[in-house]
Amino acid sequence: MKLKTQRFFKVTSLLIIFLIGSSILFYNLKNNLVFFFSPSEILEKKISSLENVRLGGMVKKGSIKKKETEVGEKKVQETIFTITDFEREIFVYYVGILPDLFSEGQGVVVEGNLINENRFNAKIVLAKHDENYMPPELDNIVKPTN
Amino acid sequence: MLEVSSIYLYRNRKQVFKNFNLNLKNSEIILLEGENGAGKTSLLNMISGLINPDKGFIKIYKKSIVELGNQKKKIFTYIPDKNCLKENLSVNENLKSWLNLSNLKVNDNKYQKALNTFSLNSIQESLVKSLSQGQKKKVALTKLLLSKSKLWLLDEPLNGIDTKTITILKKIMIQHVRKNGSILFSSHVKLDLKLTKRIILKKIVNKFNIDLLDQWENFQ
Amino acid sequence: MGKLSMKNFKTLLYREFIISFKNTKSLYSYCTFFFTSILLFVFATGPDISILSPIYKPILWMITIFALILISESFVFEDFFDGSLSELQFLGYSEEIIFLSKSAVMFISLIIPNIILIPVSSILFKVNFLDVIEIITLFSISLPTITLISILSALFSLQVKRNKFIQFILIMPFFIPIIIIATSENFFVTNLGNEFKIFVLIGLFLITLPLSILIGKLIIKELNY
Amino acid sequence: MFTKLANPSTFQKISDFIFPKCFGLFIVFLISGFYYVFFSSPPDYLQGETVRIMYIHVPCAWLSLGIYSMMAGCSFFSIVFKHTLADIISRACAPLGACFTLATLITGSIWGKPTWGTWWVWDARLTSELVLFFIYIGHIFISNAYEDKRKGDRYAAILTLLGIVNLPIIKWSVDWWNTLHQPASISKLSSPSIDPSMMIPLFLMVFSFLFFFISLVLLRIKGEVISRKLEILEQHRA
Repeated sequence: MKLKTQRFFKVTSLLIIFLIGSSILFYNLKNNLVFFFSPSEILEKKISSLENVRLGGMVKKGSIKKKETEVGEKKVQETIFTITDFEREIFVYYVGILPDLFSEGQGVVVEGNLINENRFNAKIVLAKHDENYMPPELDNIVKPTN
Repeated sequence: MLEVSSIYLYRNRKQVFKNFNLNLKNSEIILLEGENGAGKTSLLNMISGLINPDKGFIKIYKKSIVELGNQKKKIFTYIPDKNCLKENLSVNENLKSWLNLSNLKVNDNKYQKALNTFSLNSIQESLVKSLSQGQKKKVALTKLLLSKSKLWLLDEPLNGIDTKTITILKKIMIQHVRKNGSILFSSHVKLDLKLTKRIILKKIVNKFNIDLLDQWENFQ
Repeated sequence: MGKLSMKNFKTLLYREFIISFKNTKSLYSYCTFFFTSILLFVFATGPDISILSPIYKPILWMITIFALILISESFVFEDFFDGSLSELQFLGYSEEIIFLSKSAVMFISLIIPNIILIPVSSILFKVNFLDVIEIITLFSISLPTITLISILSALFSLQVKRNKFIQFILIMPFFIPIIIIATSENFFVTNLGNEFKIFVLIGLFLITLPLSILIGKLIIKELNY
Repeated sequence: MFTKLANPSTFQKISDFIFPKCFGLFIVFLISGFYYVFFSSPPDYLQGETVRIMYIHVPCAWLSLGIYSMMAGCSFFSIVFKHTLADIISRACAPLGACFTLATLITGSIWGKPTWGTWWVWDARLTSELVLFFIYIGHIFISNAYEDKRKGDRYAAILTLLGIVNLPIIKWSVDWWNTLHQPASISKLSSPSIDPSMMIPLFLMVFSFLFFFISLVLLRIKGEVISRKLEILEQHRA
């Protein structure tokens, strides 16, 4: 009997420690583990222009401007577009090859530095795909929501 | 004092003990004999609570070892085959640390006397790693003199010590028995000592039936 | 019961302290190892601060993990092979307390030299003072977790006599989250405050502690078979 | 009751009866699935032909989670009831699960390059799937590390039960955190955001992979049972 109560105390105390730990972990991770920030989140935080951050959102319709420039002997593509979360907007400058899925109205994640409130210099552009799959003929008839 | 009743033990799918019984009363000495792998060390390990038997129970002073828990150190002294000495500490430090672990307080006089029994006085400050095999065994056996418990469990205490030390050890054991203590020990070396009982352990050979393979329990 | 196990814990702690601090050789070799590897990086990269200061944290962790793996083996292996691990058990000390006292002493014997060595070595890397404090806090919060895991993995590799690879397999997935959170600026966690890191590390420790106690107890018991 | 009823030879009889049927179903589903995948299904409006990778990626991913939950159930069973069959099943499952997880990671990476523009990102979904792969590998190593198979089984079971924390993280990581990986297209509650013409090949492939897995597992269990029998015989001869 005495042995059993002893074991009971041991196991319950260990379980309580475990639960406290996992709740601390879960609470902190749920709020903070993000792959990217939205434009309004990134503008709320004060982030220095040297820090590497990821910014994600929709490419605003009609905002993509492409320009071919020559750097040395190589031809490079320079792209300027706007990322929006329908509240705040940020201009993004990017030099390099864009992924195939990059287009207007599509989700995108960029990695780079926030120079000032308006301007973001991207080093990497990743296209974010949504969960809708449909054949191309249907696309003209039903537009996906969002 | 010590009661081992109907023990069953399997190790690596082999049966080591099958309905084994042993009873040790006050001022008795029992010698365990048997070939290698017959289960002498396993038995001592079971009694000291390092291994649990699959079936049956072991009781010391009518209490099972699991219940004893922290009081084990008061009730028996076990000297296993390995010496349990830290190589980087001196003889003194080793014995003091052992005394501390087993909650014993020994005055200096008794301590020096114990060391003197195995003539370890001259090497008490030297590190254990500089000692010979026999000397290490002697240091381990000194723990018996410092302990106050009634039950001694000794696993091959005569291994690697000279004849002079064997006679000393014999004397110590006889003294312990006279003081109402009891000893359970295993040995290969013949020791001319008045034993209460001699138990010869044998390897168990089980007949195997191929039909047994048709039950999941036998896969365990 | 609580008082008794506290007393047992103190006795064991005292024993472990004596054993590990009698062995001053390991402390010297740790300090030598620490400074040689740090100087190696300083000489290899040259005096450029922009290269030097970002690699300070990874070097520190690399040295610590290497030392941990070596020390944890000596902590567990010696006790097992001279039989004193089973001696502690048949003297009536419970396996949880044995495991805990070992990890506690190992943690202390790693944190004391590091608290002295980190500020000294940070001068060579020209890391500024606030960063040093941050490094030391994160380091000392994440070290207990890593100590527990490495003692556990040493016990595992003791149990699995023929297979050394298991230690690597254990360390790989379980060290990674701790190291990521303690060292990285933005990995998949983008730009986070230090409070967040501290809380996450404490959470990880509280999760690891009961699990490693339970598993460590199981392994220490089974080593006798 | 279950322990008494299922003895190895009746279990073997049942699995010998199931195996050819599963394998036949696998072949049928695979052929019809391949027909749909390559000829009868349309390309996606955005991804184009790349979408066809999904028909391998999604079944593999689902199976990698399904196999793990099955292993976790078996581990629980083996720890609580100590039934050897549970150990044998999880031992048979682990390498298959690892293969499916690896296939998920590789196909996902091949899909990610043209779609996202990168082979790999440290996103919550991808990382947790990688951790799943590590757990599978750990299971394989731990269960084979001991000379005594039962010991290995026990520790592997503990690892599997600990790793079960990872399953909800994989499943809901796309909902809890903003990740690069898209949220689930098919869920119970809402109508699927995937076109029926793509749903048919997807489910054909899912079923074909499922039957493939079942038949492989049955084969592996048979082999494991025989090897254990041999081991016992060898020990008793010595």
